[in-house]
Amino acid sequence: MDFLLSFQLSAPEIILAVAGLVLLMVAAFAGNKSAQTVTYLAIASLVAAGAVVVELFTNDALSQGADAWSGLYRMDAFGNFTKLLIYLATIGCLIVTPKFFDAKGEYRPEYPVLMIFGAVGMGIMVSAVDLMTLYIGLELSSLSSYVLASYSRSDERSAEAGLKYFVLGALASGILLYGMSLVYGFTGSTSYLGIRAALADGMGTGALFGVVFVLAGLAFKIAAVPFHMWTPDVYEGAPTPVTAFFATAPKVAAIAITMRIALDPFGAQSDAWQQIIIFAALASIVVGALGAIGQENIKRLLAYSSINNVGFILVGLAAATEAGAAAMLVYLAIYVAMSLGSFVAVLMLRDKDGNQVENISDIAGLSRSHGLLALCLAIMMLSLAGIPPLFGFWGKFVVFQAAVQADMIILAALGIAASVIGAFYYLKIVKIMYFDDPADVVEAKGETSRWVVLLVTTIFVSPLGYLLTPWLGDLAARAASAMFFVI
Amino acid sequence: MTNLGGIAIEHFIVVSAILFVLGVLGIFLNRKNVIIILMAIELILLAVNIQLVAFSAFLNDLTGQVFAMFVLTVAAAEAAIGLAILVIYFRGRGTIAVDDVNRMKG
Amino acid sequence: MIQTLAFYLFALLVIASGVFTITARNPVHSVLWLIMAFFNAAGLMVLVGAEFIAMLLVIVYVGAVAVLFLFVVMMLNIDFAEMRAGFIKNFPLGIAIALVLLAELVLGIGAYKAGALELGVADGSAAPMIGESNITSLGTLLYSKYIFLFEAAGIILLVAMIGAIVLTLEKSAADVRGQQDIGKQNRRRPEDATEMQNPEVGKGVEL
Amino acid sequence: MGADVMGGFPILSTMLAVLAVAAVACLFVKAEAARVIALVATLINLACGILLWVNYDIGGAQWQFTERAELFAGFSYALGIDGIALMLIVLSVFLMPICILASWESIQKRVGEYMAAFLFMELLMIGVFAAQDMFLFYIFFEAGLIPMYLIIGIWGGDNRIYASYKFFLYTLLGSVLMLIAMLWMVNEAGTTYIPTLMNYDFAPEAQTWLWLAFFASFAVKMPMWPVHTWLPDAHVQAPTAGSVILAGVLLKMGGYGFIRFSLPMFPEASAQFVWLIFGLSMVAVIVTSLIALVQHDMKKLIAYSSVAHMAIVTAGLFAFNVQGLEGAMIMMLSHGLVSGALFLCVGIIYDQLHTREIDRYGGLAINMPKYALFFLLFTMASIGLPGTSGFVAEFLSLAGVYKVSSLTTFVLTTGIILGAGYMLYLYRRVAFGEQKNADAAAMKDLSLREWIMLGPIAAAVLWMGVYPESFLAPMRADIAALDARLARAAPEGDAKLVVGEPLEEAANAMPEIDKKAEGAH
Amino acid sequence: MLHTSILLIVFLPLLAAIVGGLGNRAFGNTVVKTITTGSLFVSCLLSWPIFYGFISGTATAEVVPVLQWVQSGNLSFDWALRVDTLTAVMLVVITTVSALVHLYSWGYMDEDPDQPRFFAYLSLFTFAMLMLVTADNLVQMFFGWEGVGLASYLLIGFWFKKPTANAAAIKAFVVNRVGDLGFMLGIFGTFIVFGTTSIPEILEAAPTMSGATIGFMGYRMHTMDILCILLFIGAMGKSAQLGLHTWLPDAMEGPTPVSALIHAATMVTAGVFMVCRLSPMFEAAPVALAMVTFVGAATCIFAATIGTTQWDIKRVIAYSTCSQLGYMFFAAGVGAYGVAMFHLFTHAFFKALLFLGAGSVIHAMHHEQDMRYYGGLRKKIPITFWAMMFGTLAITGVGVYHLGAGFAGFWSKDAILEVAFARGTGLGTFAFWMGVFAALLTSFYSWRLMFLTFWGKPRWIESEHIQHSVHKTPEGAGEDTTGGYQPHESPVSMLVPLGVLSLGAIFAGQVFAPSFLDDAAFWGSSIFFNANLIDAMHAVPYWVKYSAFVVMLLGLFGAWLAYIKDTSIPGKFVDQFRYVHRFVFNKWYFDELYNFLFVRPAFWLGRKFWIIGDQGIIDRFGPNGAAWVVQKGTVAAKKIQSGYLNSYALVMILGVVAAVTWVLM
Repeated sequence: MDFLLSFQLSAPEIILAVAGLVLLMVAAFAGNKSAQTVTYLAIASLVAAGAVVVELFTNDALSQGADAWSGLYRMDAFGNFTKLLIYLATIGCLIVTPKFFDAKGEYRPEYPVLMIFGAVGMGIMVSAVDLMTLYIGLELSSLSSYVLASYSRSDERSAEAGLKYFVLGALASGILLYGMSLVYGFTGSTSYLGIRAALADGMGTGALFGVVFVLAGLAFKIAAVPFHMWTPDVYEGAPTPVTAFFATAPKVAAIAITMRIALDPFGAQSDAWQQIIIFAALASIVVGALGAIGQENIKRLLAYSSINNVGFILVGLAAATEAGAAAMLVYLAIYVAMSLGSFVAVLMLRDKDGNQVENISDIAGLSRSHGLLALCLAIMMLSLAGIPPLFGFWGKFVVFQAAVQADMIILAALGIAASVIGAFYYLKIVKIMYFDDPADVVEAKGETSRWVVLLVTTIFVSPLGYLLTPWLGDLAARAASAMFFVI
Repeated sequence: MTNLGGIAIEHFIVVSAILFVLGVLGIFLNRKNVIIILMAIELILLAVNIQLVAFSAFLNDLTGQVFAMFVLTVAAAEAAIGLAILVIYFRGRGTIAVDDVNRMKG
Repeated sequence: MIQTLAFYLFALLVIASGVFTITARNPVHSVLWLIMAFFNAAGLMVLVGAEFIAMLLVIVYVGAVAVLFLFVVMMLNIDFAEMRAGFIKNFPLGIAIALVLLAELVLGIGAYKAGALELGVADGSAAPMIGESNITSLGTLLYSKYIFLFEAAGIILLVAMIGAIVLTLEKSAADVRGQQDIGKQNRRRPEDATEMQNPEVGKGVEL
Repeated sequence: MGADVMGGFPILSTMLAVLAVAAVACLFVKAEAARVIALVATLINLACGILLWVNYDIGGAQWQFTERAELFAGFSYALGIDGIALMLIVLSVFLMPICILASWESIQKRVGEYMAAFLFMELLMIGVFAAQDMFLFYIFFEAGLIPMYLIIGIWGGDNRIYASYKFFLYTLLGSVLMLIAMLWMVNEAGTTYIPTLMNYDFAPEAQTWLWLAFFASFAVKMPMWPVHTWLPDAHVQAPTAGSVILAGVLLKMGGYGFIRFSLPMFPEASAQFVWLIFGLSMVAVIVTSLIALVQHDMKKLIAYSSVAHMAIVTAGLFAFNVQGLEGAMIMMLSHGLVSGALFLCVGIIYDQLHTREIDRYGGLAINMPKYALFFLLFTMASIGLPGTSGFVAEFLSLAGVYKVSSLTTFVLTTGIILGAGYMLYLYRRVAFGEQKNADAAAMKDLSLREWIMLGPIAAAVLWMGVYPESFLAPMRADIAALDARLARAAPEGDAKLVVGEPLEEAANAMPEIDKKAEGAH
Repeated sequence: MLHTSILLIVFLPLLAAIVGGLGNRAFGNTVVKTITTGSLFVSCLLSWPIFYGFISGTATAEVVPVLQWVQSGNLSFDWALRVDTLTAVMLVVITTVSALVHLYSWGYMDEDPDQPRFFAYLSLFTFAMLMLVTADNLVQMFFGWEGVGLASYLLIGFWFKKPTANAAAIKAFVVNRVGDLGFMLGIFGTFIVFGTTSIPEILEAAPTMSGATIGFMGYRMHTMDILCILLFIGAMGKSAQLGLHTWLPDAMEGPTPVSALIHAATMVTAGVFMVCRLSPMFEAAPVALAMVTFVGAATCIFAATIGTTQWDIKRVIAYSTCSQLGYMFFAAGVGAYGVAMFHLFTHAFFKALLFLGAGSVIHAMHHEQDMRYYGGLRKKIPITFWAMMFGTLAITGVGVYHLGAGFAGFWSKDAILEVAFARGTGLGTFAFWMGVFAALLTSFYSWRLMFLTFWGKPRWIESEHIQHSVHKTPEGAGEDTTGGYQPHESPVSMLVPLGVLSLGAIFAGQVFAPSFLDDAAFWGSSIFFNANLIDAMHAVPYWVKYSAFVVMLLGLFGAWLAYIKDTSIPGKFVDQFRYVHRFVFNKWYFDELYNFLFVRPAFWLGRKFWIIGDQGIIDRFGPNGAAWVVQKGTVAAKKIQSGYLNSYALVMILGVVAAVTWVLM
């Protein structure tokens, strides 16, 4: 085993892990005062790790990817692409966080450290080519997430969110592990390569059950129906910046590993899981939309919206093709921007006492009191609904294109028809902000950092985003093909 | 190692399946106490561990045992975090009855 | 033969313990049953020759995790008698689903007919070293092939630690300690704190 | 070729760019300035539209003023127009300044946003008609929902929320299925370029499904019975200019879709579904005309009449012959002008009295003679009086339909009776009779601004009625090409003329008689 | 020369209408009236030479192209003016009557505040009518057809404050549209069969289609029959034939000059003109011709019966018009198109005269139209009386065959009866007898009108109009039944037209009979001229030739008996035949029948379609239904999201079990 190469290939994780340890020291010695500094350092380390990813991405010698750590870890375009998304999302979430906790005097340097470790876990996940690596990475990010969800000790809902997230997450982990053990037993290997080889000529019931359990466990992480039940409660209860984080980075990671595991080790047996994914996709679209319609809390609504969007992403997976995978990645990139933007906009909604405004009815007439904020949020909403010419449309477009190319016309037709239900509640937000009389509750204070994130994401999802499509499409295609190259 | 004095891998699979289902039952049938739920989770992990180790033995491959070690480690960490969350939850609400954990719904 | 007997003993006990763990009224009993389950599971592992894991199970679970559970159960100081008993209202449904799941796992995988299952074939890269003990083989593997995961697992424990501290460390507790002036406490004398009273009979003390 | 005359100048893009810039500018300026900016921008576009028309080379290349830039993954920014698109673009740019004028005084809140929405709307309309890339078309087509949703929702009437939702979701549901069909087509044909696709022969079995998917979109947009119910609501609730654009241009996107996609791309499927189109058109004409007869709300009445008129368009399109197609096109242009003008007429009195209730008016011919004259003209054009655009449209499309089915024509033609009934009944109640209400009697006649709004439309309506050649000529080659493409699938008419043996003699032939028998007078 | 004059004839009225209509405020009454009337007189003066040219045989048929109109595939038609004999006849009728009506209106409409509008409408009508008769293709004919319909609508509703006027206007338009439905379908069918809408081309090709069959609404029919029937339905609408006649009496709500011009002399004869214009087509369609004959004959008798019972002076004349149009149709139906046109020609003069005379009476009687309140006006308004007398003499067909002299109606109506008889077919004979009986009724109601109006004692006092004008309520049955009202003769502008038209009523038949009836060369190719039929017409027995005269005398005698000799007879008669009278008086209940069959069901259906169809079914089960389902789904989704950990876990496990079960199956 060439340690040096392994270090080089997993440099992003190592940099982040070391940075996390160092920052932990800083935090331990400098105390709570250092929170802001630690945040900046965390961002810097994420940027550094991102830079390394970019370097690896653009390194021609490594363009085909390479295995590290005796085949536990694989550096390839797929991992790099998703890692970049994860880091960007994490950076975005970190930037907007401090002010949120400052108001309550609860901001502590452990927060960015946990985010960093979460990012490490996610990085490991998306680069995993072994069930064990996958499990370790998953747990690392999950544990960080559990803590972050219950981070706001002054808020009872936060603890409840943490509790629910934890219990159900642990159950999901159990299901996942049980499936992994079955897969291990019936294929004799935990490495993707080995599993794939073992499954190449067919699959017995044991391995089949393993596949189903693994996918069920992962479905929890991506919040696909019927493993979505935690999402609304956790999104509502967790502190808003954490919710923003949940809706972005871990989502990317979870979807990425689901893709990889479905397409790589189980790729030869796609018949076995395709129908399950199709069901999960349609059910997510419908349930997400239905659930969202009745919501009064905007965070909860966005939670359902994320379920809804996961459904669309899974449509790409159901196609089980390279184009489908590339489409999912494109969708993910856009989805991250939309989610992040929406949550940042929500973060900026505060009443006169500085409390978060979460009730949808409180943002009535926002367009008149805070025109730009309302415009940004409206663009996010319409983009989430997939209305052209906003960039969200492009995500849906490529996903459905992939489905159609894979001859899954009915799935595509049903999915896209169900998207109309979803449009309803996005429109509701727009309607409340633009059509209703002002409620005069919101007293949004401009914080430069948040405005920057909001405007950047808004511009990204605006029609201007289409300018990025060649570049984004190319990267996604490379990433997707990397996954299929292994085959 | 395909046979261990008449005990086949199927035996272990059955035991671990029963334990797994018990753990699951413990989670969703329980309305008394969140701590029991945490223990039920440990049961599930135990089931997984038994199965992994059994597979490892019958496959003559140590990977399963290594995996089981990691599961063990993670289980410990999970228990710590879970209990910590439980503690702060209790501090806030003064109860750990499962039925009371539904302030957020709909 | 002994192996078979031992297996059935351990298996039955681990299952029974599992049942009691989730049905016991008192959480303390639950923890104890859980410990029981761990011991028997360790026994099962010893049966298949995984001594190290078996020991680890006892040490980590019984020594650490179960104690942690007990500790928390005590600390929360809940009046368990008052806790609602019984199961959820759709209990039959739950049981039915569990039974279906079990049946599917057992029957679906084919485990009801011993000896008929075809496991996968390991590639041999992680086969136990001939002549070495289980612990040596494992250690060799862990520190070479799985070093990356080993380190990552360390980070998981670190995160667990940070998390537990961050969540449970009460700022107010630290504050209480900060307000405590040990010197002042030491300087305290009985004269400062007590006052001699000498009341008349039948009058009592005016406080 | 047009592009040569223009020296390759990207005039279509310029039109879009002007609107985009103006729309953004409107968001950031005061009300007064926003109005002026919007008017100037739309006038610039009107000038550009006229430039297009003048420079359009009739009989030249099928696609003119083309622009193309490959963007990504088979997606391209391809603009270009043929005669059909040209006419519809001209209609759009013609109506827009009038809409801005119509909103000049009646819109007082959030003027900047309003004008921006309208300019954005115009951009999308032109885009829809000019797009040569199928997905670009879809984006423009679908994006139109947003500004219209806002226009209805923010500046609409009392029940605007319901109407805006209904409008948005109804039409969205229709069009998403089309997207799936487009994806399949592109996958199959390997191109998104509309001109290529128009000559691509899809397998007939596939065509059926594709046709249905496109139908789902265009039928709602059109709107055809029974998916028309969003229209009355949307029309009633929208502000005047919104109704004008909705009736004037947005509905035409459905017809444009049929003529650009359904017919040339799926000729066999189109032929297969002629019965459906004819059936729905017949029902629409009868049912919606009867419904229009009993309306109390002016806008609702006109909205229902739109459904009836659009039914003639659909029937004409699916007649599979030149008359039907040209008639349908003229009907779209004519209806765009006429119903737009009728909505303006409603708006003019609504602005003064703030009610659309027909019974609140009466005898307007007394105090508003000029208004009554315009209203009469548009009423007559609406019921297809010869000499107005409506007649040419009705006549040609019905003549086309007759070639296929005389029964359909008979039923559709009853629409002219019912149409006369409800429109004249409306006119009678609004303009004729005694002045029942003092406030209605006190209303002022047309102002100069309103004159400028209605005058050009009136001129256009008459022009199209008397000399439709100006409008037919640019489309002729395109319609002929379409007709040729459709020829292989054209349904056989029910006439089936059989020339038999001539009757022995003329009907009233008389034997020659003896002239001497009686004297003459 | 002809080019210029025909362009002037047609477009001067349009120009006048536009200038007068749009500039009414700017120019003022007199200017507008002068412009319109002047242009009409110019048109009229230009028309007569053209007509004379055809009479004298110096002119030939010509087509003057104006502007391209529509060119769509093989369907093309242009704006063009066709002048041939038929057109020339119509030109003089239209321009002459129109010019006179314009002039007449100076006086009649003198007190109206909206005179420019009125004159503009009149000129507009004239233009449309001229476009109709000069049409070279069916579509332009349809343009004129609808144009006159518009003008008719506007003029009937000229006093738009009157609800009855508005209702009548709409009725006229809509009922005409029913006919237009047939006309349009006819044009479409013609286009399909012949590939063109050009009239000369169609007429040339028509004989070749004799015997051809065509599918129509699922049936196979004789091509020419169905085409001609469709076209004839159009004619029925415009010419108020039985079934589609209901609008014409109501149209009397319009000012009287309008009735004279549009609803007597010109527009309503457009149907006859159309049948004559397309006579070669009809000649190839025996069934259609039979229908024309039958409908004509039926209308002629039907309208005449109603005419005998009405009290409104204008309505009597209106039904008379209806009846006379029936004559023209059955004349055309039996193949005597020239005869039909001749009656059209003469009828234009005497019917316009009657209407204008009636207008003069009404003018004199302060807008009272009910003949029951007239009486004894002979002395008060003598000029009007004489004009009306000439008109009556003309319409009743006074003339003696052996003298070779008679009023206009004598020449044309007798020719119709003779030709119907001469046709020899059963239908022709039926038409003849109907015609004779209608002539009896015509005579009766015409004289009834005269006697009620001009003879007897004044009965003015009971009229509200009169009371209104003299500000007096009736003071019991005193000696003075005039109510103190003094009728005055109309102004000169009204009397001059009466005079001119009287000349027409007296001499038009006498002068033009040879050309119209017998001269095949005069007609040229503009109509189908059946020389044999004309020969047979002249050869009918004398009793046929005298039949009309005899029944005229009978009618006169009857009227004299009932309205001069013993005025109680009508009352007794009515008592005797109460139900018959009521049936006839109520116009055979056509209006009620149509109301019951069409109007009320239309509104009822409209409401049902709206409330039940659109709202109750489409919206309820469509968008609102979908919204309801979604709403229910939302409630369910929220309910499942109960907040309990157990149920969340349960759902997860359910998912796993479901997935496992699925893959097992």
